[in-house]
Amino acid sequence: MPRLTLREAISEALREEMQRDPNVFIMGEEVGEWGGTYAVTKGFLEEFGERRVRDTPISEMVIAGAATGAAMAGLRPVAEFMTINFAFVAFDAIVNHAAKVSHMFNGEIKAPVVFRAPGGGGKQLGATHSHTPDVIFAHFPGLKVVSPATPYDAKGLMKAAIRDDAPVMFIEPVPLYTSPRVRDDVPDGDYIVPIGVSDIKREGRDVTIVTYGEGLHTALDAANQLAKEGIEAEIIDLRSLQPLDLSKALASFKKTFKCVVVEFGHGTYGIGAEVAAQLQEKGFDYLDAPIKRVAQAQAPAPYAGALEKSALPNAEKVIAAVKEIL
Amino acid sequence: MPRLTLREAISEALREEMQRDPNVFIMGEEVGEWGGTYAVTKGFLEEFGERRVRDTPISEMVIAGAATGAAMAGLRPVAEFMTINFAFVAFDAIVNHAAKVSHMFNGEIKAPVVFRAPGGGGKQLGATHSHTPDVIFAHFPGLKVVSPATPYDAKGLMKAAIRDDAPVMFIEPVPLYTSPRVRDDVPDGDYIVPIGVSDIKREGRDVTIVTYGEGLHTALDAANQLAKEGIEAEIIDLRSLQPLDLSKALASFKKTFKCVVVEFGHGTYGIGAEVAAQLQEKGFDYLDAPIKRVAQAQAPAPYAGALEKSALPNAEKVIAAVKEIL
Amino acid sequence: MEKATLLEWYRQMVLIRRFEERCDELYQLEGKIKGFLHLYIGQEAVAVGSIGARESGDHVITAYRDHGHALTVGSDPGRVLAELMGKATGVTGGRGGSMHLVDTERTFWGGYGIVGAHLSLAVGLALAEDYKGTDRVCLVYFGDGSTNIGYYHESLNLAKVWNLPVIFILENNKYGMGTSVERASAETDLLKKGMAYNMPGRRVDGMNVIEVYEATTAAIDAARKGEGPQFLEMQTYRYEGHSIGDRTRYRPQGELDQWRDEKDPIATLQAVLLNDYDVTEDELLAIQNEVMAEVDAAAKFADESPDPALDSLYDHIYPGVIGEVN
Amino acid sequence: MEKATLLEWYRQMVLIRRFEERCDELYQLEGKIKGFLHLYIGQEAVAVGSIGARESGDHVITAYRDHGHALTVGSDPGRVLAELMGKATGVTGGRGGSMHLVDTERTFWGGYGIVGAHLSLAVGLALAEDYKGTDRVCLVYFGDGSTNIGYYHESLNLAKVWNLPVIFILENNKYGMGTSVERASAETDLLKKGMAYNMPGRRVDGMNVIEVYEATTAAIDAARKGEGPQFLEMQTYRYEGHSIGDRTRYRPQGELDQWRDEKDPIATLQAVLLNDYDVTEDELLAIQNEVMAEVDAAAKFADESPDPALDSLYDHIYPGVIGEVN
Ligand SMILES: Cc1ncc(C[n+]2csc(CCOP(=O)(O)OP(=O)(O)O)c2C)c(N)n1
Ligand SMILES: Cc1ncc(C[n+]2csc(CCOP(=O)(O)OP(=O)(O)O)c2C)c(N)n1
Ligand SMILES: [Mg+2]
Ligand SMILES: [Mg+2]
Repeated sequence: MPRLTLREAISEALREEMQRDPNVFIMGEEVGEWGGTYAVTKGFLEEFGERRVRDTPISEMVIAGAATGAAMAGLRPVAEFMTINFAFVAFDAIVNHAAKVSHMFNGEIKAPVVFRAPGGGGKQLGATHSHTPDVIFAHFPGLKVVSPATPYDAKGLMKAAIRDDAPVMFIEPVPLYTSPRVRDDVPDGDYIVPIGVSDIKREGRDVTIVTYGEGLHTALDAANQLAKEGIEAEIIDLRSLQPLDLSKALASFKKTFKCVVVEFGHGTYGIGAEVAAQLQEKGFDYLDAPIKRVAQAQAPAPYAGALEKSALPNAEKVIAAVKEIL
Repeated sequence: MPRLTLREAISEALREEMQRDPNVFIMGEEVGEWGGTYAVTKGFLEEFGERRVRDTPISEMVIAGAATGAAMAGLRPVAEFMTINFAFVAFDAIVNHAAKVSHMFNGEIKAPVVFRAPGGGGKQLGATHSHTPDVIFAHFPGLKVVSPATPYDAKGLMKAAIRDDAPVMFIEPVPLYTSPRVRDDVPDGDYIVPIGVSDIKREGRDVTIVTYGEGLHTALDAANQLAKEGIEAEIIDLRSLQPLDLSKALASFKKTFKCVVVEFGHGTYGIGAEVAAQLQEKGFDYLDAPIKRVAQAQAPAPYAGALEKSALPNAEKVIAAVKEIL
Repeated sequence: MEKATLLEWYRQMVLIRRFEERCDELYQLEGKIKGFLHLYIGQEAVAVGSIGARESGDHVITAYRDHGHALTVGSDPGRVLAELMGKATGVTGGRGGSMHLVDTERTFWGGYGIVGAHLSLAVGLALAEDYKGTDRVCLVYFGDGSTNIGYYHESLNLAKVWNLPVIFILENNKYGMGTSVERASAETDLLKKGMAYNMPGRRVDGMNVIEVYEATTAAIDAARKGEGPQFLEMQTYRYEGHSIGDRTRYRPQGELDQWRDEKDPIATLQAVLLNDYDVTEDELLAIQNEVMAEVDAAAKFADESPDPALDSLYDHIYPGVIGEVN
Repeated sequence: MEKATLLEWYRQMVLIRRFEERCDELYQLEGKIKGFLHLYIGQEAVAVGSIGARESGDHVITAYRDHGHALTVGSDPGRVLAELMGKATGVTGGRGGSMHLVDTERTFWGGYGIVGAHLSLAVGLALAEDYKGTDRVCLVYFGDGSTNIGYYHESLNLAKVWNLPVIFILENNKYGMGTSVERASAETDLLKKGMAYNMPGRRVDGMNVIEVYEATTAAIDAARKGEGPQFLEMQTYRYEGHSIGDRTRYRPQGELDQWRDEKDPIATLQAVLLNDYDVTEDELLAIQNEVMAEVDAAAKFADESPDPALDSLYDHIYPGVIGEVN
């Protein structure tokens, strides 16, 4: 099996889906001639032509809305926001239209659109361009939200997203795109990673770390260091934020009695809050220590490198949180 | 002291602030000639004139952005979204600009703008018009988010919001606007309810109910019925969602060992998740039962009356949640 | 024009008017319709003449003032009225209510409540046809007030850049809620607001169903031939308030009377039928009686229909099963 | 024109160019500038000529390609470069980086990274002046690509409806990232995109600083006199890529050479100075040397400046103290 980067895996999934289904097409800013700002769709214009790889003006509202409309009429659009930060101007189109039409029209309408949204901070782009705002999309019923942490999952989830009849926000952690350590064995050809199913990424008996996206790798780093001290962390990768599958997290928690949630978005009203709230409720009898959260600081992201870094989760912070409750 | 409805209290606060400070002005759709869709600014155009009561086109992005710009240049704009649902199209202007400029420009810029946003469901307006999406605004640092439940608080918080140097999202629960039971003694003239300070709305020893906005009245109903059975609920009104003051909730929890959070927004990744996550952490030693949440169902709001109602919190649901943990 | 066609249009316009008069009663007198109710009375010729020009398979999509469009595409008045009354037999099972009618069988994609949003969906519907290589077009209706929102700009621009078969049908009824075109739009000649995107445009007497039909036919022909998006400014007038409860104080004295007395679309067509087509008063009376009976039957049907089952709340939020692949 | 003025403009343009050439090195060779870096080289005459036309107190606001504007308003090159290097001495203390320069003392309200958003802020800045009754105006700069986003439409419309003193300065450099005007805009004559809002507009040779100055002076005069918003299309060209890393493959062969060789703004002014103002080569050389020394000093200052303190992360998120009233 070829070892692919996260970016390559996403690219491969898109290419294979376009080859498989003539109704799948791509639209967004600089997806064609430029080959995608992050080069995910490099070569696509040449392979699939202008009809299926469509450069748009800088108009996120109509990118999201037109993709939704095309999906309603039977196509399978993959609409790209150059970065998730620009999805804010299309927020209404995403959460109030794509996410609503199926339920509001009683199943008469479906909108099987995929919104690709590269996201994440740590790239020194400043406050408006460095969001990991995943939770605000996951809050609304009707929209599925996934965010892969590994190339294997990325390819399988992208295929699931494109074939899903619901609109899917597909959040891609940019910091992982080309990271060599994130390289993974990715099968050639077709396979699916189902949406709404979490995954155990490391087994352990002492503490449960629930995370997703970039957080997975921070958690793995922490786990490796903790292992040296004899502390074995079990790591659950949520993969989907909506629907949210906490069954594995709960099962793990019932074994370890301890949990730390790691996320790269802001902590307050973040993903970890929901995870903690559910675990303390459903796993109440197993609560041996408070559930801890490690998240981005509650401050807009600064440009300066060290300052920005200091605001983000890292292995040390995760280790400290684990040790607080052991 | 005159007994005012919530709407009258907000209106009075706006009027007094406009009389006090010539830099305070109002802009939004139908705020002038029409007197405000919910009549909050009725008579304002006549009293203050077109310069200070400004009807806008249907253009929420520039309503939010221009209000922010005017605030940067020293004014104190109160920009109204006809309803909070329409703030979605201005999401970027609110959370990525108003909320960011002070920090991103290192304090060189301030944006003391108030965004008025009538919100809430239960009015049979369908999925796109019935949001209580408060949590998604409260997630972002830089924006203050308040939502009053009583006329007294509404007047005092509005004055605090207008005088605050930070941008404030002022979320008004429409279902409470004219409700006779929400009428309150509201002092004439000037007083402030500080932003970021929660309030004990009912004392009790058996269970802590944390809530805000419309939830307060549901909680009070539940508490009254519970009292008949000898169960005394203590009710904490958050009033501000950002900054979030859980000191009183925590103190109460340390007394009652039990907590239910009530909110009218969707439950998943909602306000209650953060409250539960913090309480289980900070009040771990006092956890006698799981912290429960009562919230809007995780479904888009339907139009049909009974169906919509069934999705919203009510006293029975709160009572059931309380009894589950007693 | 064929006499039979004109008589059918006459019937449709009378149906819309009688239907909505009944709606008004059901709202104001009987309290059986709730939420927002936006009447189309006065504007009937626009929907009837333009939808009369489409061929089967051409798409129709509009805003919240959508009863006229739904009835004209041929939706069952009983099911439409049931929808307005929130019944299980309604066109969306009571989910959407008045603002969100739909009939996908007749390629009517719904009414939408967020101003401007559906223009972006319309671009997507047209994109789908262009993509598939059909010669179908999309008729999209919107108000004068909506021409000031960002969605409008982005949608018209993209439709032209991609040369998509969208017929932009502006229903210029002079007001968006209480705000006149003059107070909301920098360009008050709204035809120019289509020409700004380099679209062929035409100003049409929207009170004259024949003129509406002819103009729309020409526009559809052009779009079908691949000439790209077309723009039609329909000059029309709504007789009632923006929605129930609006007392229309913003209108100059006599303005309504002038439109109604001199330009009423039903009266205008009636005169043509009587004068130029040898139709008798009795024939028209028969149509009117037939329509009354239809409206009565619709009301009876709606009234006797059951409410939606409470356990249907979660249906259709996510089409398909979680994780399912199709 | 006064010779001294022209020499000053010459100095400013040379400063921008030398400054940015150094930035390019600091980014590509030394790795001391990170994140996005958008160079203004080629467009110098626009900022210099137009800001040269403003009076003190007139506002300036622009997008992320903002070095030229910052230097022209008179911000200290050392502090600007320190900002780009993320230092505590930077104009925002390293918070904003290249895209978010600011200098409120010189009423320069910043660079902004979200396309189109700052146009709405500009409307607000002008609104504040109009409200206060001053005769100050606001100069707002934006690219051709940004004319396709909703913010643009809403901002120009509202500025005109309220007759605000905004000078809309379109820097038409033919591309938004890799997308040419022809591929992004339904109307490719961008002057018409201002006239669509009924604004007086003028097309200007943006490579000729004198012409820029004269056109802007006339526009400012008109706006100052209460004639409302003005529109200027500056035809210009960016010599470098959109940002560092862009290899500009989307440009037709020879296009850059033609602009640079035939229309370079510095060369153009140099010719005027030499031919019409009796300036000697030596005088110009002296200016260039002076500028080089200034850039060297700036680089030294920036390099030797300290990083921002990590504990400054939470400063200025909420100006003022929580709950504080001023
Ligand atoms: C984004 C948004 N802003 C505001 C509203 C509230 N609103 C509903 S209809 C309307 C007026 C629209 O006027 P126009 O487009 O002329 O249509 P008409 O009602 O005349 O048919 C307004 C302001 C909304 N639904 N959506
Ligand atoms: C809302 C939004 N969408 C996309 C982007 C990414 N982006 C940054 S600059 C740019 C091109 C803008 O082009 P133009 O307005 O012509 O300005 P220029 O770069 O030529 O100065 C794009 C697409 C963004 N920053 N914001
Ligand atoms: Mg209208
Ligand atoms: Mg450009």
